[in-house]
Order: sequence, then C-alpha cells, then structure tokens
Amino acid sequence: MELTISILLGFMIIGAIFAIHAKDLLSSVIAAGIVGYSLVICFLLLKAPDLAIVQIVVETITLIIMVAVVIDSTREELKVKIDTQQIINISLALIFMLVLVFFFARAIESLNPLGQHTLRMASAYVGDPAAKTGSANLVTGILFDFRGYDTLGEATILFTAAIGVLTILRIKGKK
Amino acid sequence: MMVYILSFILFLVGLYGIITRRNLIKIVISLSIMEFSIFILLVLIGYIDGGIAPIITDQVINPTYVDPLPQAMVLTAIVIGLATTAMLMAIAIRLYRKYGTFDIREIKNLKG
Amino acid sequence: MKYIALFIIALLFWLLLTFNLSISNIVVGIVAAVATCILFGKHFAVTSFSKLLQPQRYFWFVVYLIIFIWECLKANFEVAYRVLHPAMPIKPGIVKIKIDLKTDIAKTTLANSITMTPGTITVDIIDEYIYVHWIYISTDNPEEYSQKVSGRFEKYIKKIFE
Amino acid sequence: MSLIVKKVAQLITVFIFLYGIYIIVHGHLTPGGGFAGGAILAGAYILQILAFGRDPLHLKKKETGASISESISILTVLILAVVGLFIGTKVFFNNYLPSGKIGELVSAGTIPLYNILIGIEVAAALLTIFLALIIYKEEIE
Repeated sequence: MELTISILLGFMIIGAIFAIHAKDLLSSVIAAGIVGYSLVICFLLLKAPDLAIVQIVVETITLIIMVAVVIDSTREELKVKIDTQQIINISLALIFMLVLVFFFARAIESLNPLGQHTLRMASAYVGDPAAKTGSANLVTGILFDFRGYDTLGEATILFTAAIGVLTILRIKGKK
Repeated sequence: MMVYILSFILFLVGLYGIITRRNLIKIVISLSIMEFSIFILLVLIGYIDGGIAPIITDQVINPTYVDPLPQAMVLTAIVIGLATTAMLMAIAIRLYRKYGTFDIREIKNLKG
Repeated sequence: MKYIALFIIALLFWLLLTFNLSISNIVVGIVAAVATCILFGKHFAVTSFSKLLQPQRYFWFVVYLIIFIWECLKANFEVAYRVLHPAMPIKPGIVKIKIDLKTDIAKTTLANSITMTPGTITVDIIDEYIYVHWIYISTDNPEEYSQKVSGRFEKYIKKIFE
Repeated sequence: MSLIVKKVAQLITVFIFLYGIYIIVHGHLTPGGGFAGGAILAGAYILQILAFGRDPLHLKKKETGASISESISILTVLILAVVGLFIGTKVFFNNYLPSGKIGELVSAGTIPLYNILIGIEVAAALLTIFLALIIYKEEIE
C-alpha cells in the first residue's frame, strides 16, 4: 500500500512542478488537473469513497471554471527574467522551506507509521455510539450530527463565495 | 514515513510556486496544490491496515473501520477549496479586465 | 406528451438504479421523476410518446444491435490489417454524404454509430449532409461510398426512429 | 455546438440529474451525500449550458432562480436546526426525529433532510458561480 501511494504521490509532484513551470497557461491548468485526479485514486485506495466522489466532481467543475477564465483572457505566460527581485524571492522561498522542513521533521516523530493509527479522537464516533445517529454512512453521520456546526459554517462560506463572485463581476469598472 | 514526506514535498512545491511566480493564475494553482497536499496528509493519517470504508454493513463480522473523522474534515475542506478557488478566479479575471495583464508587479505599479 | 415519456423513463431508471421495491423508495422515485420532468422536460430529446409504444421498433432495435456489432468486428479487423501492414495502405479524407433521415435523434444515432465503427469518424452534421472522415477512400463515386459508410445502418435506423 | 453534441447532452443530462438525486437521497446509506450529489446536479446544468451556448436573457433568469433556491435552502437548514431547540433537549442541531432501523431509506432522523437541503444549496451555489463567470463576460458599460 505504501509503495502504491508513493508512486502516485511522485506523479503528483511531477505534475505540480510542471504546472508551476509551464510556458502556456492552458497546459498549466491541465497539469493542475493531473494532481487533482491522482488525488481521487489515492482516496479510493485509502478507503474513502465519499471523498473520491466529491473530489472527482469538484475537480471537474474547477477545471471548467479555470479553462473558462484562461480562454477569456490570455494564454501567454509572462517572460521570466532573473533580476534582483526574483533572486530575493527565490532565496526567501528557500528560507521558508528550510524552516518548515525543520518543524516537519520534529512533527513527524509523533506520527504513527502508515496503517497503525489508533482511533484516539474518533472512538466516540465509531462503534456502538454510531447507532445513535442511525446513519449507516459514518462520515455523513459525523458531518450532520456530531459536527453540524462545521457543516453550517461550510454552507455559509459557499453562500458567501457565490454572493462575492456575483458582486465582484457585476460592478462597473472605471476606465 | 515515506508517504508523509512525499506529501510534505508536494506542499513545498506549492509554497515555492506561491512565492516565486508572478502570474495570478499560477498563484491560484499553487494554492490549490497546497490544499491537495494537506488533504492527502490528513487522510493518510486516518488510514488503518485492513480497515474497510466507514459504512456499516451486515456482511462483515466484527469489522475495523478506517477513521471517519479526518474524512469528514476533508470533505468540508474540499468544498471550501472550490469556493476559494472560484472566488480567486473571479478576482483574477476582474483584475485582468482592468489592467490587461496577470502580472502582479504591473498591477501594483499601476495603482493610483 | 413528452413529459409523460420522460416521467416513465426516469422512473424506470430510478428503479434500476436502486433495485428496491419498497413503498418509500417508489415514492421518492416518483418525486425525483417529477422534479426531473419540471426542470428538464422542455429540452428532452425524445419528442414523441406514441413511438415508444410500438413493439416492432424494439424488434428492429435488437436486429440493429446485432448488425452493428458484426460491422464493428469487421471494421476492427480491417483497420488492424491496415495498421499492421508494412506499407500502411491508408488514404484518408473527408467525404460528404446525403442522408434522408428526418428527425434529429435519428441523425445523432447514425452519426454516433459511424463514429463507433473503427476507421470512420463523423465530423459534423449540416442540414441533410454528414461529413465523415474515412481512413481509406476506396471510390470517388458518391453513390458507392455513401452505401459503404452510412447505407448499412441507415435503413435500420429509419425503421427504429421514423 | 453541433447537433450531435446538443442531442447527446439533452439525452444524458436527465440521467446525470437522476443519479445526483440518488446520491443525495441515499447519502446516509451509501457513499455520497449532500456535497457530492449537489456538485453532480450542478454538473448536469453546466453540461446543458455548455452544449447550448449562451443566450444571456435565458441565463439571467436561471441565475435568479439559482440565487433564490440557494437562499431558501440555507434558511430552511437554519429553521430545522432551530426547531431542535424547542423540541427535546436544548441543543442546536439536535437529532430529534426517531432514528429508525439502520440501513433503511427512512431512518437516521433529520440527516436525510439536511442532506437534501445541503445538496440544493451546493448545486445552486456552484451554478451561480459558473453563470456569473459566463454572463458578465464583457465589461458592462
């Protein structure tokens, strides 16, 4: 299992690097699609069918939106020239990455190896109390019963995003 | 351990893209790549060897389920990720119509 | 009339999908089918209800399926021969063929059948003509090539849909 | 788009839509739920809009409908949640309906209702975002 997921993650990293360095914005968007669709296969292998269904639909809609935006505007990537600003940015990124790697190396010690997770937090939700909600799908049971507030907040964010997109695109620009 | 490190490398790739790129579309793509790496890390932590998907069935006797809690969290996060991506795309196209470019430095210079 | 056709198709699809004949499931299925009728009924492709009730159309559909699979197999071997042959005897081009099907759904079925057969791809439909990309144009005679490309399907599709 | 794409889209959207409703209604029994099903419903509409091109007046009407159904469904979620305060114990988001037998279509109390409402909300929100991106394509002078 670990090997399969590692290979998929390797593909995802290659796709991500290509998406960042592509010369054409359309191919960059499509390369970002590689990462998203590989994620679907990872979710299926990790026994998360709910997530796989959501991710495959959401990724498709995201791609449609991104392609619509790119076709509406321009496909050409800006010319990257190495000046002082760019050098400062790259060194800044490297410093950030080093700091994060340091903290991640500390954090990874407290993680269990893959596949030996203990249900420390979820033990209240799985097993006998699961019959409390009466839902056969435990994820839906958690989402709408134990953690209803999360779902309400999430619905609010979607609502706000829809209103925000309408507002941003509707206003008249002053030229 | 290998998978955790690889998903962290994916996160670093996204971070590098955000800091060094100047194109707004590339920045949005890098942001969504960072989101993906966090999703896969959370679901990997909740995986249990020999576990089945967290759906109660009668066919398996005495089953072990994988942890449903990270899955519920990630399910919420995916939809929020879609909302933020759509919002950022709307802002990007709006800026493009006003300034005629996706370059964030040009946009900064034209202010006023 | 087309709303009733859509309602029946939707309910049948729902029962196949759930495979459960309890009362609550059927009630939910009826509600779902009514919602589908209200939202998509105006744009549904099947326009005539009476044609759905004529049994000979289903008979011809079965016959058509058998013939289509046979043609597909033949075309597969032909294309495989052309690809594997060392000289690669291909002569690609686009031909314009007149069809005398009237309804849109029949035209679409014909176009999809031609696309499914290896070696030929439908490019577009404009009024009464379809444009087909063909891997090996054997003749220049319009009668002959229209018979070769679309004639083998057209008479059955006419019996099914018109 | 050409005739082939239009006809196939007309034929297929109905089945995509029904599959989305199936995913939503069976959300507490099988994988899926309000989020996945709502996204599939939005996908059916987006397929139809992509196939039939843009007709601004018609799309504008659709967008108004989407906004209204979005608002109504999120309001209903709130009302359902508040009703839990008055019936039973004093808990917001209380599951006050009988939970029934696990594995049946009518079970799990209020969860199916929340699933349906969230499904409508997600579908309407995604449709609104997509329509806004294609309606307000040009700068409105």
